[in-house]
Amino acid sequence: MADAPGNDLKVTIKVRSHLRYTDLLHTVLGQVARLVGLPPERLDWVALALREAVNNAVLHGNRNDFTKWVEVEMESSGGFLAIRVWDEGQGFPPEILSDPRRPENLFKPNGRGIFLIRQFTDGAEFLKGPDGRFGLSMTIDLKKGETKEESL
Amino acid sequence: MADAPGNDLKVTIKVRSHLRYTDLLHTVLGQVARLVGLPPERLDWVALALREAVNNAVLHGNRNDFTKWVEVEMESSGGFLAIRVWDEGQGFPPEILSDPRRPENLFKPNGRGIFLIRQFTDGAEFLKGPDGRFGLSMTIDLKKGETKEESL
Amino acid sequence: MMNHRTYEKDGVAVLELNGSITMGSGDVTMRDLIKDLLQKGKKRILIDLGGVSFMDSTGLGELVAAFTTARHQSADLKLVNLTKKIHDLLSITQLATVFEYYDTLDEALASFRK
Amino acid sequence: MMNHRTYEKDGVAVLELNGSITMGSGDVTMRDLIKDLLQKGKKRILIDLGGVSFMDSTGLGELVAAFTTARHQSADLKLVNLTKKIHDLLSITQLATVFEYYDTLDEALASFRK
Ligand SMILES: Nc1ncnc2c1ncn2[C@@H]1O[C@H](COP(=O)(O)OP(=O)(O)O)[C@@H](O)[C@H]1O
Ligand SMILES: Nc1ncnc2c1ncn2[C@@H]1O[C@H](COP(=O)(O)OP(=O)(O)O)[C@@H](O)[C@H]1O
Repeated sequence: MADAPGNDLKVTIKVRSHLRYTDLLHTVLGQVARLVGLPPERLDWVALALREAVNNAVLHGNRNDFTKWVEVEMESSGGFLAIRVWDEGQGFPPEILSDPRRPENLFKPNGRGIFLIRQFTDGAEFLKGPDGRFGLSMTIDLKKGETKEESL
Repeated sequence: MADAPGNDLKVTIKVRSHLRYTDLLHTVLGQVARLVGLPPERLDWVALALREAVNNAVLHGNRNDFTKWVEVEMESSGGFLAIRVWDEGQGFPPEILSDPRRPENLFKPNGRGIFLIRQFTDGAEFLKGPDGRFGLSMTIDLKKGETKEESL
Repeated sequence: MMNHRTYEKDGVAVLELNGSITMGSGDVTMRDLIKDLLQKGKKRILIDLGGVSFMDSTGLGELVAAFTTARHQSADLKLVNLTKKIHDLLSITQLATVFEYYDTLDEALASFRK
Repeated sequence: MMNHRTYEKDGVAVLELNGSITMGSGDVTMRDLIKDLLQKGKKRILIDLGGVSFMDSTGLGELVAAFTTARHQSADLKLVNLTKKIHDLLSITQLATVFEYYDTLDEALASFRK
């Protein structure tokens, strides 16, 4: 699209805190991906990261309280796509995260969400919003073709 | 979805003012329609109304200035779906609208957008936001199966 | 996304449109395609809308502009293969009274021979 | 949306899964399906993932839970028909070291006979 402001896409979506919206957000990412030129082979993986972040926001952040909100920002500039997922919770101390590949974790059914987010994005960090909200920010380098993990 | 808050869906999408986002908003409406139970035979028509409102916001409201924003709210409650499209313009005096079916208008290439919005929704009104923004609010009665126009 | 194809049949230039005809949906507009046919001297033009899945007010405006442009050049422009959706749109806007349209290609082509 | 089908082949209970295995993607979870097979006394269970297009950490967790539940009941649980995507996921999480998996149904069924 020649007349489009190439590196100035910004989409903000605010939904009630409920798992029923995860598919909708996944669909929106698909559209955004097309607009910003995310390599198609990365879409499923970035979508996986988004889904993990949104599910965490609903279940852990907002503790299944669907009077609360989840807000997702998707913003591209300078060859990067930033995806930020905000919830109304307190966040968590990063020390509680443990590598799910360690032998003592391998047979646990949980604890792989943030790990997958880190694998499939080119940067993930936790944010504290000015309004006190907790955010997870994920950065995607649009020039990279495959997933970050080169060692597969 | 048994555990879903049936009549409390709210999705807000904010995008830069550009026609490239019209398809994305159309896609989101498709997802919302499924969640709130819009009769499938109405989807194309409601999507048409949404597209007309969004295109007007971009072209007339924000006058093709893509540093401006368009915000779309989709909210369901009590058997109704409300769709509000906000732009950063001044709005317009409703008197300028003229029935496109009148003989002197029939051969004009423009002037059918608001008319179609009124035909395919169960209520349309113009809003002035507290922040001065112009809004077009469209209401859909989810219990109605076909388009408003019975006389087709 | 709008796609198109033109061909000649029984002395009629047929413009077959497919996909969505909406604001910003194509690099080429219907208007340009019709102007092109008129410039080539075509006087009998048939627009086949059978593959058009979605149309907005811009699409309707394009149809009207095509019609008036053709008329100014004394060309005949007709429509064929309206889906229920497109037919509804033309009825609601009363553009159904402006256009001559046919259910089948054969009927449409025959109408130019009269 | 996850769909499933179970059938018996060469004394092995095959659970064929299709679609997305994600948080909240089905009324029935993989865990329930496996529990059901174990309750019916099945000791050889094969999960066919060939039709699974998408899986998230919840899906991975379900696989792990199915595996440990089976093991506690001295049943054998194996996987077959991993797509590239699913295989990548199992590799990244090192769950590939936990599961016994095969490329084809025949190979998988044969492995139970040894
Ligand atoms: N948005 C959030 N708000 C609060 N805590 C969170 C959030 N996201 C993750 N966590 C914490 O981090 C832990 C690990 O998350 P994750 O790796 O996604 O695995 P899982 O969700 O399966 O536990 C969670 O159990 C939770 O304690
Ligand atoms: N969001 C808006 N902001 C300002 N003016 C508007 C807006 N929407 C519509 N209008 C005005 O109303 C007129 C009629 O709109 P419409 O029925 O959609 O037809 P068209 O867009 O083809 O002119 C427009 O030409 C414009 O002057």
